[in-house]
Order: sequence, then structure tokens, then C-alpha cells
Amino acid sequence: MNPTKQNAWTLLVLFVLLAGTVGVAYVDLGRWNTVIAMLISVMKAALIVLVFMKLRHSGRLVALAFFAGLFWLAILISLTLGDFFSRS
Amino acid sequence: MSEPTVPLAHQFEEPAQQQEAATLGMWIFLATEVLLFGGLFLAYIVYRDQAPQAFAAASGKTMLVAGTINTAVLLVSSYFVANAVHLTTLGRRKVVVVLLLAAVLLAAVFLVIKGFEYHHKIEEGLFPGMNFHFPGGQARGAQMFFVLYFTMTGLHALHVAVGAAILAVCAGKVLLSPDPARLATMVDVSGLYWHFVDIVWVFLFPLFYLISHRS
Amino acid sequence: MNSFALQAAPQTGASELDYLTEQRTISSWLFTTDHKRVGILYMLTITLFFLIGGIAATLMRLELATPAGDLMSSPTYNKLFTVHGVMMVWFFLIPSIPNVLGNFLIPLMIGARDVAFPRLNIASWYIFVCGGAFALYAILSGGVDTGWTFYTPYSSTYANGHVIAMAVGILIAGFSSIATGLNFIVTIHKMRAPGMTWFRLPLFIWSMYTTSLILVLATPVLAITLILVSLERGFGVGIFDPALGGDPVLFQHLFWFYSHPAVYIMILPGMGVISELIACFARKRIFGYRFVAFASVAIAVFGFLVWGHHMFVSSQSVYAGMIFSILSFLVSIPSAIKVFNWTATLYKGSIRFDTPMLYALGFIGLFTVGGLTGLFLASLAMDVHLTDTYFIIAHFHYIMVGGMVMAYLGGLHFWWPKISGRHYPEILARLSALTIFLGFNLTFFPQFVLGVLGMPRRYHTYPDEFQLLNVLSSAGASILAVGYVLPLLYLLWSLRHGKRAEPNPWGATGLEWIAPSPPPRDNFSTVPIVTEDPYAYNAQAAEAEIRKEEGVHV
Amino acid sequence: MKILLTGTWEFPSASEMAPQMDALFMGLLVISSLVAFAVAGFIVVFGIRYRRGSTADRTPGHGSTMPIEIAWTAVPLAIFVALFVWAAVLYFQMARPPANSVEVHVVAKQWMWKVQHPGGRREINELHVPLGRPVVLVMISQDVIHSFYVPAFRIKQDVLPGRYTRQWFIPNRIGRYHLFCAEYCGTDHSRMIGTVTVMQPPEYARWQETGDVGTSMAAVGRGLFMSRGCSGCHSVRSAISAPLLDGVYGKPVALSDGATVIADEGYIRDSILLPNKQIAAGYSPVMPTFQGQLGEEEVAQLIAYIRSLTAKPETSP
Ligand code: HEA
Ligand code: HEA
Ligand code: HEC
Ligand code: CUA
Ligand SMILES: [Cu+2]
Repeated sequence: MNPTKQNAWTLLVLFVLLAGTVGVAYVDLGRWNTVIAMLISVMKAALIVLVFMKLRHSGRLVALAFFAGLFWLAILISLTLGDFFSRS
Repeated sequence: MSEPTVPLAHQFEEPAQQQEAATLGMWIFLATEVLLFGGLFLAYIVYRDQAPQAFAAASGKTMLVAGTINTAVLLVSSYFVANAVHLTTLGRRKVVVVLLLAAVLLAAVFLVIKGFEYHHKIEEGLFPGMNFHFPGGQARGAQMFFVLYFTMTGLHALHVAVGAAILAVCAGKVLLSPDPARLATMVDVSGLYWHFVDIVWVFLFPLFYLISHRS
Repeated sequence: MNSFALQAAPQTGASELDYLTEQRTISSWLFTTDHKRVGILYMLTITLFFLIGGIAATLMRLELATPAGDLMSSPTYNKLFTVHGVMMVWFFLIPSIPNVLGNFLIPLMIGARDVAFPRLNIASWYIFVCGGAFALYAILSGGVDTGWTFYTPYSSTYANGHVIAMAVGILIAGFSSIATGLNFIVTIHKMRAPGMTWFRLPLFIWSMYTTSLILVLATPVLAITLILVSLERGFGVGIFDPALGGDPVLFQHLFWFYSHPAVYIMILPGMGVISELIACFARKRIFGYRFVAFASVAIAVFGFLVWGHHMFVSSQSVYAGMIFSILSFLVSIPSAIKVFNWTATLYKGSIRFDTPMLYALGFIGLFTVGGLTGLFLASLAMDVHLTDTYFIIAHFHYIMVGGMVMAYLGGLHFWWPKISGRHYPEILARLSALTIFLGFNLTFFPQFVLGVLGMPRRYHTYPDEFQLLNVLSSAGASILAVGYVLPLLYLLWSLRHGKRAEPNPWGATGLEWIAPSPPPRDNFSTVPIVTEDPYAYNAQAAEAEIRKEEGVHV
Repeated sequence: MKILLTGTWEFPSASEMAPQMDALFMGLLVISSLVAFAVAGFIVVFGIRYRRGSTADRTPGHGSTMPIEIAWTAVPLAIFVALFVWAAVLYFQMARPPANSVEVHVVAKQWMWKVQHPGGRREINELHVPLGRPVVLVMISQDVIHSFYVPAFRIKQDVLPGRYTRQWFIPNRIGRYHLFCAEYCGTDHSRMIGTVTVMQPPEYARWQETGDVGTSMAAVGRGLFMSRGCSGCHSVRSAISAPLLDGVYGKPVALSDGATVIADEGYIRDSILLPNKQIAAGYSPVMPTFQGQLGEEEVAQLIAYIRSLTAKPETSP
């Protein structure tokens, strides 16, 4: 598929996801609301990264650089919450 | 890609090396941005966990319509930029300039809407520290919500402004360049930054606007 | 002597102008993009900051010579240790080896003409200077009294002075760190000469690479933390102050998520330098090259998992404390590996005790002591007694001053002929290395004892029974000061009067030594091609050569 | 000069924990010294033996270096794990006060320590404790973070604003010991010091009766409960629906958001100062905040009163 077409399709899907996330917010699902909203955000972000930012074609090193950022963020968040959630 | 006309800086041996260096550099920079915003996301999780109801109540005061429109605006601008990046490699000067300027325009729209929302919040007395008041006894948690709201969206808005400026410069350079294809790396790298700004918003939007809009 | 295993034409420098003489105007320095000149600019700036931090230390030690707070008022003392900590950490030690020696050496060592982004490089220096200007403004306009750790809510609500200016200064300097780290990572990935594979890289490059990793991944979190403190202080919005709904322990998590990795920013480069020095002056290939290289990577990665060991008495959860404690022990393993491999490198070497080697051996000893006392602190219960006492002060000065500053000085002496094209006076240099070693131990060893006896840190006055040890420490500090002033003077002197240096005065391996001393603007006239592993030293051959020379004399 | 020399090396050990800490310290010291001297020894020996020009044998060794690398990775690892366990067990112990402890309230503020005993006696920058009885300090700060440090007991704990922290000890030697603030807290941090006095229990009992004695903390709290209007709502006669506080302390409380918490000091403090943070299930959030009207000491007294309503058999004094 040529890149412009691919981009167009991606935009379309992004819009669907946007509509989905707003729509779901109107349904009360308790704590699942947040989970679903975050899942949709992750999907949107993944599309942007893979298609718009062409991560698929950028080589291992570039992917590694970006995932390092995410991985280190996960360290920050998980160990800190580990403290907050295990206080007696 | 392998335009022989790309000017090569003295420290490089070959164009591919130069291009890869620039791309890698930008991605590493984006990783640092992830951690910059990451500290704020951590604060958000901690404080929302301490006052879930106040956060839900406070989220009700955000403008869902404005937020949704802004999300759409950024998504479309990202789409324009993605196309611009591709078309630069083909040397399509006019389309590229139009696409980049359209993205800049959308960035401006985003900032105007954001400014309007801020203005409204301040009018309503929802700006933390400036005689903040929030009905319903959740003022403490709600104030924390708005501290995070203003800090995170503010930092993001700053990035939007910087990104728009970068795109505008790109548009100018493409317009004036005798051979726009030479600028492919520059446009590509600027585009990466712009998409990243978009991604940050994709996460901010549900965290601030969508906690409680249940009918 | 040693063969360089290079297929390039010999690098001739005689006809060319070197990077120092190529252009001589001030503006050629201020607008330079040459990595070597950027390194020199950093050297000048951080020396200034070191002197400021050192003068603050001198004043503190003077005050602490007596138990009563008689020399200055307590606000002044509090501002002094803040200035001291901030200057020494962010404006001296973090940029020391990376920005001075790293900038100068990385392209030379990997066989490149410059770093990947030369303009970003000089920009990072300007950013650094700008951050320094903010910090100096904060100091001169009344100072800041938060300590280098900026704990909330003290810093955000109660502290005196220009906390925001100081925070902004550090923030800006942080962006300079990020720029440098990013530049180094890309340079090391993309600019290596043909044949320079990862396992042919000098260990200094490995240490710079891993340091850069930390710079890039940790510093942004410091930036956002300082922004939040400034917002809380500036606008009175609550983020960390419990009176305003915040949580002060969250600040500590964010701060130490940066600052613990940052302590490895302040040791990894030193370890890299030491690996070069030990190999060269023992005339031996470094023992366990791959282990030493991977140890750097392990320190950089696992160093991110232990920050909570600064918070054992902060009300952090007991379980989190245990995790952070065991991880702190684990992250010490790679340091142990390094110490053992350096020691083993000496085995069957042909050891010379030139000045850089004196510093290197001093480093190993003092770093070991500092690191081992780190284990005391990582031991949960022990830390309860020792935290926030002078034991901590002694622990980190042993590593940062006894370790990193020694390594910086050792590296500076080792590469001085390359940097300046001149030799320094050897006898004087050995003498001051010895002075520093003795002065250092006299200054900081008593502080371990003080800490065990319970003297808290950041104390302007203290109970009488601690005086003897404090007097010893202050006496040591004055010897140490002399030891630091000497190199400053003779290195300056050598610029004009030192003997001219040949390209490879130490008979060392490594690409930087085939370039002329000082190197030309583009480092190499032809790009070198590397065909062999690093540290192709041979102790036996070196000894045989000595025998031959002696034979001639007899 | 006399000051310089006397007492420098005196290092009292005055709690049951102290000898265990000292043993840990000695353990660490011995291991570290062995390692440090071994490293230094090797450097000196190699330095002399293989100095340039010496005639020592330098023929390169053969064989893999792997075994030795593994050895000097594994041995420290084993030592480290042992040290970790040793220290962690002790730390865990320090975090768990025994049930029958004397509870003393400590309020820190720039730059003093205010102490309140259960019997009502108060002191500033002093702490009197009975020999041989476990003492728990329940501590809170009115402003910034401080840290309560008694070197002779080998204990230290940060004192935070907005949240109670606690630490405990069993004093086992009569005497007067240093109390330091160990967390930097501003201008007079180094003067935020005091003395801890360990006394014989009978003497302690007598001491509690003399000097600045008010009524017991709980009794003062009872007075506050009446005078500050708490009883207007929290009583059987009240027109407003508010929970009765008898027996609340230490029990699980169901909250309106479905969660359940134990009503400990922290919870009750939050209920008074931040009543909207957690709402008891079934009630409406009408309780006003007392932030700014009640100091930390008064809050502590109210809590002592509410605790006293939980008629649990008091352990003998
Ligand atoms: C360059 C700086 C640097 C480095 C490298 C280190 C390295 C280490 N540090 Fe240190 N540290 C600081 C700088 C540094 N530190 C600073 C500045 C502070 C105070 C901040 C403040 O509050 O102001 C601090 C505080 C600090 C604390 C908190 C104390 C407190 O405030 O309560 C702790 C606790 O665990 C700690 C532990 C360690 C450990 C386990 C290591 C390890 O990485 C050490 C590893 C090295 C070795 C262990 C030595 C070599 C090993 C051998 C020879 C092996 C064999 C040993 C055996 C078999 C026993 N450090
Ligand atoms: C990172 C590097 C670093 C370095 C190199 C040093 C170097 C020194 N430090 Fe350190 N220090 C810290 C980092 C560092 N420090 C940190 C992070 C803290 C914690 C701060 C806090 O609590 O917030 C600290 C705290 C600290 C304290 C504890 C203060 C307290 O808690 O109350 C003390 C006390 O002795 C001290 C002493 C010294 C001394 C004597 C030196 C000497 O090595 C310095 C010697 C250098 C010179 C003396 C300059 C050169 C000489 C001249 C220019 C001569 C001319 C000058 C005169 C004649 C005055 N430092
Ligand atoms: C205007 C009436 C009112 C006053 C005055 C009042 N309270 Fe309350 N209080 C309530 C109500 C209603 C609740 C239950 C809802 C909630 O948890 O906030 C409550 C809850 C509590 C709780 C939590 C009890 C539980 O079962 O979870 C405590 C403790 C408490 N109050 C103590 C006090 C103290 C101490 C004072 C005085 C300083 C005081 N209250 C003054 C109305 C009041
Ligand atoms: Cu209170 Cu230090
Ligand atoms: Cu640490």
C-alpha cells in the first residue's frame, strides 16, 4: 500500500478509536472505564508510532531507544507504586 | 532516499550515516520526553489513587467537547505531517508546504481552544492557589486534580507551540529550497517530534476528560 | 614499541596546525564546534565551579573546627553546604570526566573526526553556562538553604532564599547533560572507524556510553521534579506539601530516581579512566575485558532499581525497603567485578608509578572503602542508625572525591600531553598526588567515626565530645586544599614552560595516541582502520626492552 | 584540651536493640576490612613484585579466566545475600512495636520537640522513659520533615507532616542520652536537639506526677471533645446523624466508596482534619474540617480520648 493511503486508513481508525473512547465513557463500568480508556489510548499511540512515525521500518536500534524510554518509565512507576501500595 | 546532493557535514563519512544519526538522535530525545512527562503521570496515579472520588468529580468540570475536538485536531495534524514527510522524499514542494502549514494552523486551533478552556477554568475559580473553590466538599482532591491538569496540559501546550514553530521553519525551508528532497531528514525528524506531542495528548485526554461523564 | 595494528598511513602532524593554534581569536573559541575545544571550554568552567564549591567546603570545615557556631550564623552555614553540594554535584562532578575528557577523547578514541552533532555539543556548553549563571545568581543574591536534596515541603514552602533560581539553574544544566548524553550515544553508535567493533572499544568508551545512558534516562525526571517544586513554591499550589494535599515522600521517590543513578554518573566515567590507566602503566591487557565492559552496563541498568535505599527511615513501606536493599547489594556486584579485574591486571605486569598510575591506585583503594561503606548503608537496620550522619558524608566523599576526583585528575595528567602538547613536571605531580591522598584520608576518615558515634550531618554546631575528630578532619581539609592548588598551578605553568610532548609519550595503545599531540582539527589525516583488540600491551616485551636499554648503558 | 579528649570515644549503648545493631556493625566491619585489606594487599604485593625492571616471572598464564571471574562474582553474592538477610530481619523487628508498649506522643516543629506522655505530663526537648519497658513514639510534624534520632538507642525515624510515623525501643541503661534532629529542617536544625533520660520505673511513675502535669491526654481530649462541639454531633442525643465513636478505634470501618479501613490514629486524624477524604458508609459528608483550628497536639489528645472509649482492658501501667 502506498504510504499516503496507509496514513489515511490509520487516521480513520484513530477516529473510530476516539469515538469509541468517548462513547465508552458514557457507560458506567466502574474501574473498567479507566482500563478500557487506557487500552484504547495505547492502541492509538501504537498506531501513531508504527505508521505515522514509521517505527516498523526504522531498525532495531531506533526501536530499542524508544522502548528504553518506556521501560525506564515502567521502572519509575512500578517501584514507586510498590512503596505506596504496600504501606501498612 | 539516496540523493547524492544531500550536503554532508564534515564529521560524517556518508549520507546514510548522517541520516541515521539524526533519526536515532531524535528517537533518543523522545525517550527523554517520555520520562519528562512520566514523572507527571506517576504523580497523577498516586494522587488519583488517594482521592478517586474527588478526581471523578473534578473531571466533570472539564469540557468534554473541547477536549474531543482538540484530540481530533491533533490527530488530523499528525496525518498531515505524516504525509508531508513522505512527499518530501518525492520532492513535492507545494503539497508539502501546504500540508505543513495546515498542521501549524491546526496547532494554533488547538492552542486557541486550550486557551479558551483555561480562561473558563480560571473564571470558575478552578485555578489552584488562586482562591480555588470547589463545591461538594472534595476541594482538596479536586485541587490536586487541577494542579495536575494545568501542569500536564500546560507542559503539553508548550510542546505544541514548540512543535508548531519547528514545523513552520520546515515549511519555510522547503519552500525556499531548490531541491526539497534534500530536506527529507529534517522534515522527517521534525515530524517525529510532532507525532510524539500527539501521543502525549492521546493519554492526557482520557485521564482528564473522561473520568466521569456518565449519563 | 607497541604495534598499533592499524592499516592507515602514519598520521603526520608536523606540517599541519593543531586544534589549539589553528585559530587563535576569542571568537574562534566561542563559536567553535570542535569537540576538543568544547572539552577545553568545559574544563575552564567546571574548574571555576570546583573552586566555588571548594571555598564553601573550606569555610564549612573552618566553622566545624569548634563545636560552637561561632564563625558564622547558622543560615550562612546552611547556605554554604547547599552551595557546596549543588556546585560540586551538578556543576563540577557530573560534567567533569564526561564533558571534559569525554568530549576530548571519544571521537579520538573511536577514530572519528568529531562527535555526531558538533553544534549541539557547543550548544550544550552554552546551556550549561546559562544554568551556572542562574545558580550563581541564586548564590550571590542571598543563597539557598535547602541542601542539595531540596526535600519538600521545606524547599517548596519554608526555605529561605532563591530556591526557584537555583532549581532553574540545575534544570538548565540538566538539559545540557541530556544533550551531551544523547550526542555521545549517537556518536558511539554511528561514528566508529571501520573495524572498531564494540569489543574493540576502549573501556573508557564503554563507560562513557553507559554514563550517557543514565544521563539521558534519569535527567528528565529531575527536570520535571524541579519544575514541580518551583511551581509549588512560586504559586503556592499543592503538589508535595501535605498541608496543601501533597505527599512529600513522592518527591523523594522522584528525586532519588534521578539522584541515585546520578551517583553512577559520578563514578562510571572514573572507572573508565582507571581501566585505561591501569592497563597502560601495568603494560598489560586489562584482565577480563568483557566482564569490565558488561559491568558498566549492569551498573547503569541496575543502578535505576535501588533509589529507595535513600529512604529507609522516610516512612517508606518496609517491604519496598527490603526490595531496594537487596537490589542495592546486587548492584554492588559489578563494582566488585571491576575492582577484582583491575587488581588482577597488575599481576605479571610491568608496573610504572607515574603520576596517573598513583591516582589510579589511589582510586582503587578509596573507591573500595567508599563502596564497602555503601554496603553498611544498604543494610536496612544499619542504615537506620547511620543515615543522615557523617557516615554518609564520609561514604560519598570517599567515592566521589577519593574515587571520581582522583580519576579525573589521573586522566587529566595522563592525557595532558595530548590535550596541551606539553609535559607537566613529574616530581611535583607525584608529590601533589601523595598530598591529596594523605589529606583526603585525614579529612574524611574521622568522619566515618563521627557518623558511627552519631553526629548528624548538616549540623552547624555540635556537642563538645565530637570536637577532636572534627579538628582532625578540618586539618586534613587544609592539606587537601594545598594538594588541589598545586596541580592547578603547575598545569598552568606547563602550558608555557613544559617540555613539548611527542604523540605517544606513555607508549600507550589506543587511537588517540597515533594522532599528533595536540591533534589537528579533524584528528586524523586519514581515517584509521582497526584490526585488533584494545590494550595490545605486552609486559614481557616491555621488560625485554628495558633489559636492552640497560645492556647498552652497562 | 580537656574537652577535646574526654569522652570522645564514649559511645553508650542503652537499648535492647543496640547490641544487635552493634553486632551487625561489627559483622560488616570485619567482612569489609578483610576485603579492603585483601585488595590493598594484592595491590602492594603486585606493585612491588611486578614493578618495572623487577626480575619476576611474567610468562602469560594459560587457561580460561572464566572460573576465577565466576568465583569472584559468586562469593560476594553469597556474602551479600547473607548480610541482607541479617540486616533485614533486624529492620523488620524494628518496624514492629510490641503490644504492651508505653505510648508517647511526639510533635516536631521548627525547631523543637514537644513530647506528651499518656499520663498528661508534657516536656520540650526532653524525653523521660522508664527502664526496661517498651516505648512507642507516635510522631508527627507541624511543618517540615524532621527525624527523631537517639544514637544511644540506635534508632531513627523521619517525622512527617500530615502523617503519623512510629518507632520503638526498650531502654536498658539508666542515663541521659543525646536526642538529635537528623533530617535537615532549616535554620536551627543543629539546635533541634535534646536529652533522653532513662529512669527506674518507680522513679518514672513519680516523675509523671510532678511538674507540668495536666490531666491525662485522654481527659484533656475529652474536654476538647465537649468544648469544640464534637459532642454536638457525635452523641446519642444529637439531631445530626453522625457515628458514635465508642469502640471505633482499632476496628474496621466501612467507607462510602466500598472500601474498608482500620480506624487507627491516621484514620481518625484524617477524619478530624480532612473529613471529606474518607466518608463512613451510610453518613453524609457534613462534618466540618478542623484544619487550622486544632493543633497536632490537640488532635493527639482527641485521638487519645477516642481510643479510651474503646473499653479494652488496659495493660497494667
Ligand atoms: C559516586 C557516587 C556514589 C557511588 C558510586 C555510590 C555507591 C554506593 N552507594 Fe552511595 N551515596 C552517594 C554517592 C555514591 N554512592 C551519595 C552522594 C549519597 C548521599 C546522598 C545524600 O543524602 O546527600 C549516598 C548515599 C547512599 C545510601 C543512603 C544512605 C542514607 O542516606 O541513609 C546508601 C544506602 O544504601 C548507599 C549505598 C551505596 C552502595 C551499596 C553503593 C555501591 O554501588 C558500591 C559498590 C562498591 C563496592 C561494594 C566496593 C567494591 C567491592 C568489592 C571490593 C567487593 C567485595 C565485597 C565484599 C565481598 C563484601 N549510598
Ligand atoms: C561531588 C563532589 C564533592 C566534592 C569534590 C566535595 C569536596 C569536599 N567536601 Fe563535600 N559534599 C558534597 C560533595 C562534594 N564534596 C555533597 C553532595 C555534600 C552534601 C551537601 C548537602 O548536605 O546538601 C557535601 C557535604 C560536605 C560536608 C558536610 C556538611 C554538612 O553536612 O554539614 C563536608 C564537611 O566536612 C564536606 C567537606 C568537603 C571537603 C573538605 C571537600 C574537599 O575535597 C574540597 C577541597 C577543595 C578545595 C579546598 C578547593 C581548592 C582549593 C582552593 C581554591 C584554595 C583556595 C581556597 C581557599 C584558601 C579557601 N562536604
Ligand atoms: C456537624 C457535625 C459534626 C461535628 C461537629 C463533628 N463531626 Fe465527626 N463526623 C460527623 C459525621 C456526619 C461523620 C460521618 C461521615 C464521615 O465519615 O465524614 C463523622 C465522622 C467522624 C469520625 C469517623 C468515625 C467513623 O466511624 O468512621 C471521627 C473519628 C470523627 N467524626 C471525630 C470528630 C471529632 C473529634 C470532632 C470534633 C473535633 C467531630 N468529629 C465533629 C459529624 C460531625
Ligand atoms: Cu528538625 Cu532537623
Ligand atoms: Cu544511592
